[in-house]
Amino acid sequence: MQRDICRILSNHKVTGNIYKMVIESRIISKKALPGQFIHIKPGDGYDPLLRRPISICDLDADNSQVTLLYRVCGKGTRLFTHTKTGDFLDVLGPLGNGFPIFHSKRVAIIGGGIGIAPLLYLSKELIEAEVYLGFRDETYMIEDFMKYSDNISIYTEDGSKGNKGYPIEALERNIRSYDVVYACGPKIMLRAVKNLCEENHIECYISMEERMGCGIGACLVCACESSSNEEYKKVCTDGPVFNSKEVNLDD
Amino acid sequence: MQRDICRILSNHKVTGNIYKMVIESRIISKKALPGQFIHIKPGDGYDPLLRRPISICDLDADNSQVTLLYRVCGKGTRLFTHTKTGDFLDVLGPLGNGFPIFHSKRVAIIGGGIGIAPLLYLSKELIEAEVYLGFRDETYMIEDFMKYSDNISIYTEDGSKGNKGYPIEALERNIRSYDVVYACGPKIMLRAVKNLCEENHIECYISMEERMGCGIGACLVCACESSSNEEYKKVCTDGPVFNSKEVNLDD
Amino acid sequence: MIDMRVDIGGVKLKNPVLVSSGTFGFGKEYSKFYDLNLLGGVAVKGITLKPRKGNKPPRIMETPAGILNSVGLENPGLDVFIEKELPFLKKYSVPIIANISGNTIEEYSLMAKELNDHVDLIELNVSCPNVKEGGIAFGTKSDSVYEVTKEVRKNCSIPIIVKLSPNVTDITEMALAAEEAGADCISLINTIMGMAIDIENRKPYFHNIVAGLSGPAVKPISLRMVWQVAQKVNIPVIGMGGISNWQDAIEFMMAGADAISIGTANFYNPLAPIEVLEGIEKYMVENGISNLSEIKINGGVK
Amino acid sequence: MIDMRVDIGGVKLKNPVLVSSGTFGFGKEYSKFYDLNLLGGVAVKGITLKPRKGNKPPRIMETPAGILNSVGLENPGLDVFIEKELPFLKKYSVPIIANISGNTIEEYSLMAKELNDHVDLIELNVSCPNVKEGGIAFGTKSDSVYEVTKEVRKNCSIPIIVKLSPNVTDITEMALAAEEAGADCISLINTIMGMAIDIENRKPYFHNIVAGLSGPAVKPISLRMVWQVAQKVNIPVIGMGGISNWQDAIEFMMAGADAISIGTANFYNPLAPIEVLEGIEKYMVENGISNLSEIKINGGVK
Ligand SMILES: Cc1cc2nc3c(=O)[nH]c(=O)nc-3n(C[C@H](O)[C@H](O)[C@H](O)COP(=O)(O)OP(=O)(O)OC[C@H]3O[C@@H](n4cnc5c(N)ncnc54)[C@H](O)[C@@H]3O)c2cc1C
Ligand SMILES: Cc1cc2nc3c(=O)[nH]c(=O)nc-3n(C[C@H](O)[C@H](O)[C@H](O)COP(=O)(O)OP(=O)(O)OC[C@H]3O[C@@H](n4cnc5c(N)ncnc54)[C@H](O)[C@@H]3O)c2cc1C
Ligand SMILES: Cc1cc2nc3c(=O)[nH]c(=O)nc-3n(C[C@H](O)[C@H](O)[C@H](O)COP(=O)(O)O)c2cc1C
Ligand SMILES: Cc1cc2nc3c(=O)[nH]c(=O)nc-3n(C[C@H](O)[C@H](O)[C@H](O)COP(=O)(O)O)c2cc1C
Ligand code: FES
Ligand code: FES
Repeated sequence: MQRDICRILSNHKVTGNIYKMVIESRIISKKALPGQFIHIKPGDGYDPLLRRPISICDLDADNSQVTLLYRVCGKGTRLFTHTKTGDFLDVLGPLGNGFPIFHSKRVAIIGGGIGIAPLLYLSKELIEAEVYLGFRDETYMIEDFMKYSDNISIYTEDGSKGNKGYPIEALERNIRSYDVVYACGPKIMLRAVKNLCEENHIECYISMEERMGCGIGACLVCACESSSNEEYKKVCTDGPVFNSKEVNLDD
Repeated sequence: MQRDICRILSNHKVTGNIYKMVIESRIISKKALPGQFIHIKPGDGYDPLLRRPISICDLDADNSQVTLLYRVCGKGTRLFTHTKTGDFLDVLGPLGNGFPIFHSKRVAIIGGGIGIAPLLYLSKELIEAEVYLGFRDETYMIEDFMKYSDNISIYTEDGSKGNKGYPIEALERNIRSYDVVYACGPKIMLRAVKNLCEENHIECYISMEERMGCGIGACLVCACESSSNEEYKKVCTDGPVFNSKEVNLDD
Repeated sequence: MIDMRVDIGGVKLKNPVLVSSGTFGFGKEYSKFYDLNLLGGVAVKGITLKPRKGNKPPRIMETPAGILNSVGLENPGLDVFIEKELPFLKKYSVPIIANISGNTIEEYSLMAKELNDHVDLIELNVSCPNVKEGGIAFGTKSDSVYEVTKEVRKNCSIPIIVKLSPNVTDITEMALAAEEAGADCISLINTIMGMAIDIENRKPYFHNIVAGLSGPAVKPISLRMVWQVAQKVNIPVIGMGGISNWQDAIEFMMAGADAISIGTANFYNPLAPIEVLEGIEKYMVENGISNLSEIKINGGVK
Repeated sequence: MIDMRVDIGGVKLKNPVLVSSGTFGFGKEYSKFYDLNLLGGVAVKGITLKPRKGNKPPRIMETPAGILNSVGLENPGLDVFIEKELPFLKKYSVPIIANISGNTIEEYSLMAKELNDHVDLIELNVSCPNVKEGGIAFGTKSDSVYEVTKEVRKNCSIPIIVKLSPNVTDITEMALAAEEAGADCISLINTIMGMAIDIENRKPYFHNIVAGLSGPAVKPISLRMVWQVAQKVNIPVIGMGGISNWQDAIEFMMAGADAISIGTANFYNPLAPIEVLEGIEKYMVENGISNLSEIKINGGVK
């Protein structure tokens, strides 16, 4: 983990409010594990003030490239869209623990919306993984996932692309055929996946989101409810990836 | 005076930290008088918070174009440099009173550094004016001034361009040949011009700078010392142009 | 149909969006941007009995997401205000709030008596950090807030708004004192005492050393104080301090404000009050809210 | 040669740049960015006698140029702190400041006694806005500031820093009370009580309703308070509140701070303390200043 001033190699819209940025960072591209994130300063000035956590979506160690996929939803991510090739980005990373990798097991990956970001790099590491992706209407990054897995099913709420419905429905049908499930996406989806896996005694790892201050474990603001009610977990260092049994997803 | 969202037609470096921006505004280009200014919001977000006052340097009413010349010296002006052709700028204007125009009189214009900005448009209106311009080392906008006046003398502190020294020295030699002197530039220069003109009983108009809030006369923060000690003047509406006799330039 | 009216001591504001004293002059300037009758009310620049020259420049400093000001109540004095400045605003039907500061309780009372027949509401500024005498001195002790309010109450019949200073340990004490003394409404917050230093010249940036902080930077503080006061008093509350857009305004109204006021935002967005008004209207329509007080969290139940 | 040392109650800090309690954990995290021995001192996360789980999430909200936090003093408790957390910092020679909060004066005293042989300085947090009991309750009344300081003074021999709350009418009263009770140093400011509302869900954003505001937004306020306190007390003052760069630090030192502390800035710039240190050094060299106190406006003469 360290601070790196990274050159932006490309930054453009993928679809709707989804953007893809490629930055140059030798260290991050060499060290980062799937599920880890980087902490990015949006613009200079004090508004916005804090860094923004963004997952490592993909990387190319040979060319020192790190790919980010981000959804514009506020001040900071909007500022990201203003940066262009050649600009520099102030980044901390790689941060967090990342997904545990089991090669000999039968694994499924399920992602919803922008939650698919960390799952691309994960599917690259888990060659054999079966991938379930859900979107509202527009799909994105499908081709990229196809590079790393030949077993991908796509779902959209309105059925405009792929199958109509939610990926959790398909996962439910096949749940017994997996040893481990990896998930990232909206809390409601994570809750469903957690319950599904725990009912079927299947190991489940989910990537959590909480607002962050430092991003490195020093400020305790990223607390999330843990299943043991004695203590909170720090999403930035205990996570962002947790065994579903560790965390409590109720509101 | 009104709010206008103006398209940026061009914005590029002239020399060093001096930039030239051309924006599109029908109203401002039609209405603005020499010496008036516009109040520009730098970027979105709350840091920086306030608008920045920038003089109207030149305009082209037929093509709805307004030219600005600005020196980068802080947060706001630095943000101006980040805007590019096609972007939009949130502007109030034209603001302030502007220079009184006397066509039948013998007039001199003297400017120092970025203070030359409002004097270009002024020299365009005062065809016969004799223009004295001072710079530290790099000169700029000279060709533009030449379009409007055929009597221009250039001074640089180090003599690297034009004559070595300060324009006030030349003005002093010729002071008796003028009825009116117009000045804009560093306070120390304005003070010298004010004294020179008042000693020689010559009418003198100077453009002042003060930090502003509203820019339109509502908040009273842009007060400057007036010669009558009963009251302060508002630079944004009583000025920015004052008869040298109205204001007190002592520190 | 949505009802945006607010009743302050019998005076009906047609909507809850006001503009704050000292940021809006006497109305002329912003009347070039929109019809002042669109506003719920206009609080004019703070007035004193005698004319005041105001503080020596510089008077403003930009801070992160805020500004420090040191105007020092520059104003033409009560008489000139009534003769020369008021007539312009009187051409509109918008309620006029006269913001007054005094060095003594007598001055406050005298001004209130004078103004009673000329304006719709009186706002007691007991919280200006930018004048040596008076102002804030009254606003940081509950008994003096009580006394000045009580005396003014005796000297005028129009509604009294007491504008509180945030530079106190417990703002609810001040609010309760004002209410008990007969105030019809509480407005808060005035600026927070701040400072800046000119490191080049190794001296305080302002001649007065301290200055008043306002703008988005103070919003979390003003919102907290409005919440605290709204929990305690039973008179209307006007919330202000860093409001820049309709979302900010809704936050203040949820916190318990009956009306809100736009100050510093006028400087960077002269259309802010209108945009805020339209935003609140839209919010009410979209959420099926017909009455302002429904916006308050649990309907403002205390 | 320039001398950057600061003496606090006999403890020599090698330079005036500290890091603030609660923003720097127990040192481990930032030690990956630079050698902690470069710092003048490290104030560790606030400790309580018993372990505290802290407040229910969410715990942070970004505000214009600031943040609101509601951590609520999550910490492992005194014993675990001494056994498990302290050893790491002890490997460094940097002075360690233990920041303690109690529900009763006895708790403060007990902790101070315990810590006396383990840390270099004790900072009394009488100003945490994020815990129901204790904390700020002590910091807003001068007599309780006096009592808690006095009692702790009896129970430890190492220097005591009293950390003041900005949520008061007159902060100099609190500073003088602490000095009179035997404090060796005053640090200020802690966070300012603020609030945010989640307008989508129509409820306060934080479970605790109020939260603590920090960051650049509060700098004008903290600078003003540091100035006021430095004018009054004769013990060293540690200034903090929104310091992000060396220019900010110089402002605080000109205002009378003997040392400064970096808090929220660590989050957006982990190298802030080092950059500030280098900036102060450069400033001193370029201005021919050999001794820190020369930075104070008129040499700190009161
Ligand atoms: C470990 C982790 C990995 C993430 N990876 C990605 C990714 O790869 N792509 C992507 O588009 N988004 C990702 N997010 C979410 C992303 O961090 C937020 O969308 C982003 O911070 C919003 O910033 P903003 O300024 O646009 O929104 P604003 O609402 O203006 O942000 C205000 C504050 O809230 C915080 N915040 C808002 N939403 C979130 C959120 N969902 N999670 C955490 N903090 C939030 C911001 O960081 C900021 O501090 C990730 C979040 C976490 C915790
Ligand atoms: C009537 C008028 C006309 C001007 N015309 C021009 C022009 O044509 N070209 C140009 O380059 N500059 C001009 N200036 C100066 C210009 O406004 C400042 O350089 C600019 O505001 C600095 O902003 P900043 O954010 O870069 O600096 P910062 O130091 O970051 O600004 C901080 C605050 O101080 C204010 N401020 C700083 N310097 C000045 C100054 N000299 N005058 C007024 N406010 C200041 C800013 O507006 C802002 O509110 C003019 C000023 C006035 C009053
Ligand atoms: C330049 C300026 C002048 C002000 N003058 C007054 C005044 O005369 N009387 C008063 O009660 N408040 C005055 N205020 C305080 C505002 O009315 C308002 O209470 C404060 O600025 C907080 O709101 P805001 O953050 O929206 O500006 C002034 C504020 C500013 C910025
Ligand atoms: C997340 C967070 C946690 C904090 N925890 C403590 C604490 O435990 N004890 C304490 O005395 N101050 C605590 N503070 C206050 C800081 O030490 C500091 O006084 C305040 O943040 C102002 O400085 P800043 O603006 O540089 O952050 C905390 C601040 C933050 C942001
Ligand atoms: S963000 Fe600071 S501890 Fe997680
Ligand atoms: S800037 Fe507001 S009156 Fe001049």
